[in-house]
Amino acid sequence: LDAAAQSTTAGGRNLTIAVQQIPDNHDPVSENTNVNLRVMYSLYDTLVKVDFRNGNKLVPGLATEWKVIDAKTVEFKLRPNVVFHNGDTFDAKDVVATFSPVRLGLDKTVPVESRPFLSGIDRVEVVDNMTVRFQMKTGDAIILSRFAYYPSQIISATALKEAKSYQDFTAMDAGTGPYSLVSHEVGKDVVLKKFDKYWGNPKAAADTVTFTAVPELATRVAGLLSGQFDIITEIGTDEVAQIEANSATGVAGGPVANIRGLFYDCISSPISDPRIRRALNFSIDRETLVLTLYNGRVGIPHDWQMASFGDLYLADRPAAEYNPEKARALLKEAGYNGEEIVYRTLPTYYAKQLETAQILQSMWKAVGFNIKLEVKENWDQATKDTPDRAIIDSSFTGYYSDPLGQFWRRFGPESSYTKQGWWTISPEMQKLGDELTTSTDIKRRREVFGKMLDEFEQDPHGGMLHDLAQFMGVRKDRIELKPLPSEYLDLTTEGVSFK
Amino acid sequence: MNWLLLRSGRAILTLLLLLTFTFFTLAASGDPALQKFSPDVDLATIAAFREKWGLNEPIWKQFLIYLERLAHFDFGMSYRTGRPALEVVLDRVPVTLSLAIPSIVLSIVIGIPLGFYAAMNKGRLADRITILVAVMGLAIPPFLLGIFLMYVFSIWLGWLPPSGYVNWTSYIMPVASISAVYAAIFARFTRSAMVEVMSHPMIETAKASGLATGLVQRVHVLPNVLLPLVTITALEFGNVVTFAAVIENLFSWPGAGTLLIEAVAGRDYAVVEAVLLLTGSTMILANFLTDLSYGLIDPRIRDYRRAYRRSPDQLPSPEGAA
Amino acid sequence: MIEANQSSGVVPLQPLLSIKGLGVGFSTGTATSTLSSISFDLMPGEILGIVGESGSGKSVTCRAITGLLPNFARVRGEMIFDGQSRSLSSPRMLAPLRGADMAMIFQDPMSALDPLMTVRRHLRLRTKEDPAIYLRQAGIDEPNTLLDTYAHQLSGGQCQRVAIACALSRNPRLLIADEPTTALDVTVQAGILRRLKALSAERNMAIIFVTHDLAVVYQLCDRVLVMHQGQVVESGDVKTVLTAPKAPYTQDLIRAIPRPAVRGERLVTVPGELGQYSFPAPPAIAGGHQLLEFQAVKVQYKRPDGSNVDAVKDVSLTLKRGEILGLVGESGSGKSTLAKTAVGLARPISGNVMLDGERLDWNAPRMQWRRDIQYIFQDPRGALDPSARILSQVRMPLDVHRLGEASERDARARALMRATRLEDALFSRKPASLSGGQRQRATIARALTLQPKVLICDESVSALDVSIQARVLDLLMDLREKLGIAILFISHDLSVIDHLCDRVAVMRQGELVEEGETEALFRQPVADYTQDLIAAIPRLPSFAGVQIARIEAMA
Amino acid sequence: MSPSGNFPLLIVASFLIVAVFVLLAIFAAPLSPHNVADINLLARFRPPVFLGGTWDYPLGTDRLGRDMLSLILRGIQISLTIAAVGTICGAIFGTTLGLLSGWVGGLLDNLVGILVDFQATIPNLILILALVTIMPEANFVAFVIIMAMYGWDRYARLARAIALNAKNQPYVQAQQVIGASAFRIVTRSVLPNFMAVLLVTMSLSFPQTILLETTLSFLGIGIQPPDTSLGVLIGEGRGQLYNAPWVVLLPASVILLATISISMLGDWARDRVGVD
Ligand SMILES: Nc1ncnc2c1ncn2[C@@H]1O[C@H](COP(=O)(O)OP(=O)(O)OP(=O)(O)O)[C@@H](O)[C@H]1O
Ligand SMILES: Nc1ncnc2c1ncn2[C@@H]1O[C@H](COP(=O)(O)OP(=O)(O)OP(=O)(O)O)[C@@H](O)[C@H]1O
Ligand SMILES: [Mg+2]
Ligand SMILES: [Mg+2]
Repeated sequence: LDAAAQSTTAGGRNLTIAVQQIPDNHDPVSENTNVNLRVMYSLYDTLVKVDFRNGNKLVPGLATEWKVIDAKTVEFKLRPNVVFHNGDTFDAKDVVATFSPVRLGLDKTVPVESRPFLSGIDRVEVVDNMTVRFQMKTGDAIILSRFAYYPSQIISATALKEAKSYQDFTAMDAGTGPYSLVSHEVGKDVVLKKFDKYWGNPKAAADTVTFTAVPELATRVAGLLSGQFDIITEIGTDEVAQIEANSATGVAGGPVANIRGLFYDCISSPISDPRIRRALNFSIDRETLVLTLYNGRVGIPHDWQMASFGDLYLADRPAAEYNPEKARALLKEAGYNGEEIVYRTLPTYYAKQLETAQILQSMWKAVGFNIKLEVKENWDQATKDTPDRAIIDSSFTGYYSDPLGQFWRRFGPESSYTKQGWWTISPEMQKLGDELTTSTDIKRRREVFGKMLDEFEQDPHGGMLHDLAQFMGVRKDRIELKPLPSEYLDLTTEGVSFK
Repeated sequence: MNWLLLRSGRAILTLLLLLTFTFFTLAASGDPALQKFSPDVDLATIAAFREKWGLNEPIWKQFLIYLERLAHFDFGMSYRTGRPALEVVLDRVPVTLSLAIPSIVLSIVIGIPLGFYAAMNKGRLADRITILVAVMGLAIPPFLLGIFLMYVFSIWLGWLPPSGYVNWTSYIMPVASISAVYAAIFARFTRSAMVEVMSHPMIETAKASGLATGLVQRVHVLPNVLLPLVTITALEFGNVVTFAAVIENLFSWPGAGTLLIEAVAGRDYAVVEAVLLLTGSTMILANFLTDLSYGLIDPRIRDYRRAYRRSPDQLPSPEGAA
Repeated sequence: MIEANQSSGVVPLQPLLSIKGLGVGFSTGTATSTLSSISFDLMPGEILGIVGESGSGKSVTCRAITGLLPNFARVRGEMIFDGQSRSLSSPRMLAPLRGADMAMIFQDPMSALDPLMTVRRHLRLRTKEDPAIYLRQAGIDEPNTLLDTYAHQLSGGQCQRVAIACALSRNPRLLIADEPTTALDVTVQAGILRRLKALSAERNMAIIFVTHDLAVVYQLCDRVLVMHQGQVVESGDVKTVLTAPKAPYTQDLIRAIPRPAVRGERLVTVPGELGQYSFPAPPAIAGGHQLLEFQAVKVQYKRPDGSNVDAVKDVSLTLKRGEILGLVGESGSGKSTLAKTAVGLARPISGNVMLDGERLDWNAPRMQWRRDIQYIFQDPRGALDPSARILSQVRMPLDVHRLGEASERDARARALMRATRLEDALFSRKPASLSGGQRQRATIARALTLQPKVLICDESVSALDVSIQARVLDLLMDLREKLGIAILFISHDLSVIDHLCDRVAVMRQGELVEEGETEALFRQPVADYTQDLIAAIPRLPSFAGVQIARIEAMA
Repeated sequence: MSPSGNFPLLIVASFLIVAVFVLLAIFAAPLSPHNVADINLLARFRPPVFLGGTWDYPLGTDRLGRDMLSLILRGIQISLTIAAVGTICGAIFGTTLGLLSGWVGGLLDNLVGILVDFQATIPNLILILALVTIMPEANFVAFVIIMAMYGWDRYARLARAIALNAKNQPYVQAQQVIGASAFRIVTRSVLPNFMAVLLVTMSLSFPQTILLETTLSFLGIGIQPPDTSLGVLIGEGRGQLYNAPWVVLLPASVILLATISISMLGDWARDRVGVD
């Protein structure tokens, strides 16, 4: 008999989710990690909601309607009768609090991890109690998305005011989401319960949800198979067979809006010659990589874009090319003669990171590169600027359904890598980027984005590998899970149904 | 008492060395701000973080500030959670102890009799087989043993919960995984110490008086073996905390071991230092108590200390009174 | 053999123990067998003495009977105990006999006690009765002061008596005592012998008593077994054996008994033993020069209850160049302690020890002192490193002081070991596989390698049979003559003292009670205690003396 | 009376196993059918021959299609070398310091005491960070240093205890009276008596060193890919117990065999250096 399973799911609809780690706090702007995104979705709402199941359409959330006045201004009509978990009623003051200077990263002593995302906001104007208007500093092509995606989750003004310090606030339950926070023990678990006064639909699917930290994958799998957990996150493709072999368990999930890639140090490094970098990109056999490590369950993006870009998705662009001959030719042209190129990686930050690195190393070796793999303990060590710094691992989350939330965020002037001198942005590129940022003309933007990608291909500052996917193990005998194509975890009746 | 002063002084010096070494090592090998945030965070955010935690000061100054606070029993704050470091650590310690203590006890309860049995059959097949069995525990890396156990008892038989604390049965697998290693260590040390003591002429004397074997073992062998075993126990107890980390991690017990690893990875200075202060003091205290216990067990040491007014750590052979 | 005991005639008594064809070989040794076909019988209540050369297999015999040989020993033979036959080759069969049937006292008493256990507990383990009874039986007159002490706080003789008490407390039918009185002064020894005899008669307890002292054999035993090189060379009624020894070895033995008649003379003259190596020219013997001087030395120990005992109370003693000074006295009177102050192993709380006019300050020791004074420990088993071979241990002082070439050192060590009658086959053994006397000789040889100015012998010939003892004593006298060594000779064996020493000092309870020329002291003892001592010397009857004269005449 | 036979079967077997491993370690390169770094993505998770695999990869392949046989040979080479060198260095260093501090006492003893307590308390993790910071190239030497640092405190503490005890032993006093220098007494008399403990401790720390090496590799500061070690292999393979058990079971059984054999030999040798 399954004692473990009984004790955790006895009575009521309780969900136990084994995650590799739980967040340190719940404040969206303080903690930008996939572990937090997973919990955040149940605790908070945004003014505009993204209908991930429907081509990322923007639909009303805490705002019932909105008006884009111009590229710099947008106005929201707020939803009445929304209650926060702390009992407060939602209105304009909460929106102001959400986008107050401290949360935008303007207070020098409060580190805000989401800082660049909302740095375009100039001011929030309260039109009336139920209407707010945002004024941006410059024209913003994706002005509405700013209020639909991370980190625009609305928080309670009272909570912020009552908190002794901002630190204090980060541990509070200040949202309006379908679940409220019961407890949070750092390093151990987060417990949520159904919020009965939730304004929206669909409602919470479970009475309680426990996110429990189970760092070891083998343990998560064992817990799932033995019935201790209902859902486990971050499984690899190697575990799929084992999970599917059990009739009670199955696998769910797929790509999330993220691309796994590389950064190249383009200035005074062994690969400062763009031809060498192009050769690096041409040498990667992405098909085989994906087949080997993911059983082909993840896709290969068509350049630096994701289908969710919608209007901006240039579907006709080819997938990144694997062409060893071309790579060899380029190398020859560049006069590369076996100089050592350092590739720094971390062992387990990304899924299958070491494996990927070793495979890449062997692929590069095949066309004549001399790659030295250096496994580092942390990013600080990996990104340290030494003369031999050349290649490091990275990933490219699409924070908005737009190149601005992904490609230009990482390679544009606001990117920390740009600021730390990994490359310089050419004037042409800069010009194109400015236009992409401010223009609201979709056709023009498509054109500009295409040119940018072309330009980038000639002088790549990074390499693209494959879509990132997230797979979860599920007790199919108890629940059905319909995950979002995002790092958010949907625990409403739309995402989870009990059997 | 003179030696008590000396010992305390030594303890403080040791802890200070520990703190200093750790602090500078952590600082030199990674920036806390860069550990806290993902690698592509905005530089201003990092600056704010530095500002908030006083990380802009030169490192030696940060350390002096830390020490000054420590002198007022302020263990500093955890960068990661913003909570007082001591509180963070104390939250986790009971978990580790709840694993470590039963593990040590179990390994003593298993290891010592095994070693005893092996020594009684010294050189025979029974001896070799016993040691072989005991050493198996040491030969399989504990995390692998843990995974095996999970396969059998969680996945296959479905008897035991693999993760965290559910009920008392949750202890079985983690404690078994840790104990396997320590039981082997205890078994081998017990065997060695026993063999040594068994060759002492007093054993013959006892046999010659016709004392029953069991009695001889209880009254002569055990006390004489106790001394080396106490030494080893204290030694291993210090180790078990760090060792437990692997098992804590595997079975998702959020204890001090995992906290330490997380805190080191996050360069959460105050937490790392608080853990080390705690484990360090425990270790030093354990050593100190062991040294004291030598005097209780062995009258020669008592006399020696009396005669030379030496500190109680003038300890005797761990291999018994040869 | 048996007829002697059938004198009562009526009921043909059955022997309590009979040993048939006992043989022992050690698989590690190269020699074929250590013991070969030993057979003897023992009646209930009978006391059997075993005498014999050191290393002849006395201890091995005792151990074989009790089943306590190391398990690599190969034992043959059969034993009938109380009518039941048992094979000696399976020690497991013998184990049940230990305790109430037989108990054994081992040769090296100082190592035989559990260091972590008080005397009281040692006895408590063995008997429910008052431990003090047995301590008294073993010759400790004030048992209560010792009950709570630990082995390391006892003197050699005290340890030995505790070991005797341990064995007696089991009330065995057969007591096997392997040289149990070597560390005891004669008065105490006499008391114990008397009590043993009484116990044997009272309880019909048979005793096997191994000793080197023929006088003791005479006083205590009914029958005697003489062993030589692993064999019984002679056995029979004590009187017969002592008066009409048949075996040449027995004759040797009797001839070698030290006695006043031959004071200062060589007991055996085997020339050439020392000639194998050359000593440096002996320093001129400036007669009367004071070499070692104890000046009002006082040493204190802590009692278990915390009080202090004065082990040595303001003792002053002088040792002149070329002199042999005997130090005798009650067991526990502080002889060893006094001697240890000369080498820094005991530190006086007041008083000085002077060597050649220089004060010995052991807080700042000088290498020269180490060379000049050699101390032979009372407990040879403890004084030898259990893990090193004895040759290297004997050679060590030469290595330490870097005297001569390596080969020369080796030769000198070998020569000295031979001079103490250690056979070459033993050189490469570790101490545990030597007999008690062999270990003792190794410590003597080690002390002699350096040719010290002062030699302190703490009970150093106690484990030797008279024939070997005689050779060692001769060796000491040679050294004194050739090199002018001064010897402080601590012993309980007054006949040895009488034979060897120029002067004698007597200690009791930490104090020096009397001191004087040997001749004078033995003939006209002043102090009461000295008188008691001399009176208690076990003596061979005059017929034995006649015998000695006769044997010598023959030689 | 069982003959404690000088070479019982189990001891002979242990000896042979260790000998075989030593030979494999020495001749790892020529015996390897493939280069350890050779990745063959088309041949991932091939089973060993005895599980239906082919002779191309006698012991199968891992998740990157690398040849398990070659990996294990290399692993034996690296792990055994590191463990052996590390254990021996640690034993020498720890024993020397321990004996010194026990014998000399006083200030030195206190200084060593501080170091020992420091070493015993400081997590390996931090030591390693320190070393890696000083020697950014986490090379073999740094690795061996780490292994030697690991566990020296144990030897030190045991050796110190032995040295202290020895001072009260009559046979040591006897040598002092002769005038033997502390060095001589310690090396000739105390050390041999420490041998028993030393042997047991060394044969204990051998597997623990291998274990540590595994842990380090996890943190990315151990043996670096594409090189490998037994610990790395087990660590990498631990999740594959279900699909490709040989990936973890093969290296694990190598460690198991080596550890058991060494422990057996350790105990046997320990009994041989005994007194009788
Ligand atoms: N370490 C010690 N602690 C306490 N008392 C001791 C210690 N060593 C010796 N004594 C006591 O000091 C006294 C003298 O001991 P010492 O060994 O000098 O006697 P001894 O004359 O050599 O006797 P024996 O002839 O029996 O060897 C004894 O009463 C003994 O119990
Ligand atoms: N464990 C052993 N291994 C090898 N040889 C041994 C062992 N024990 C004793 N012997 C040898 O056996 C012989 C007899 O030893 P035993 O101890 O019986 O002599 P002993 O007659 O008691 O002499 P002593 O009077 O010197 O005590 C000696 O030559 C000794 O070296
Ligand atoms: Mg003997
Ligand atoms: Mg004495």
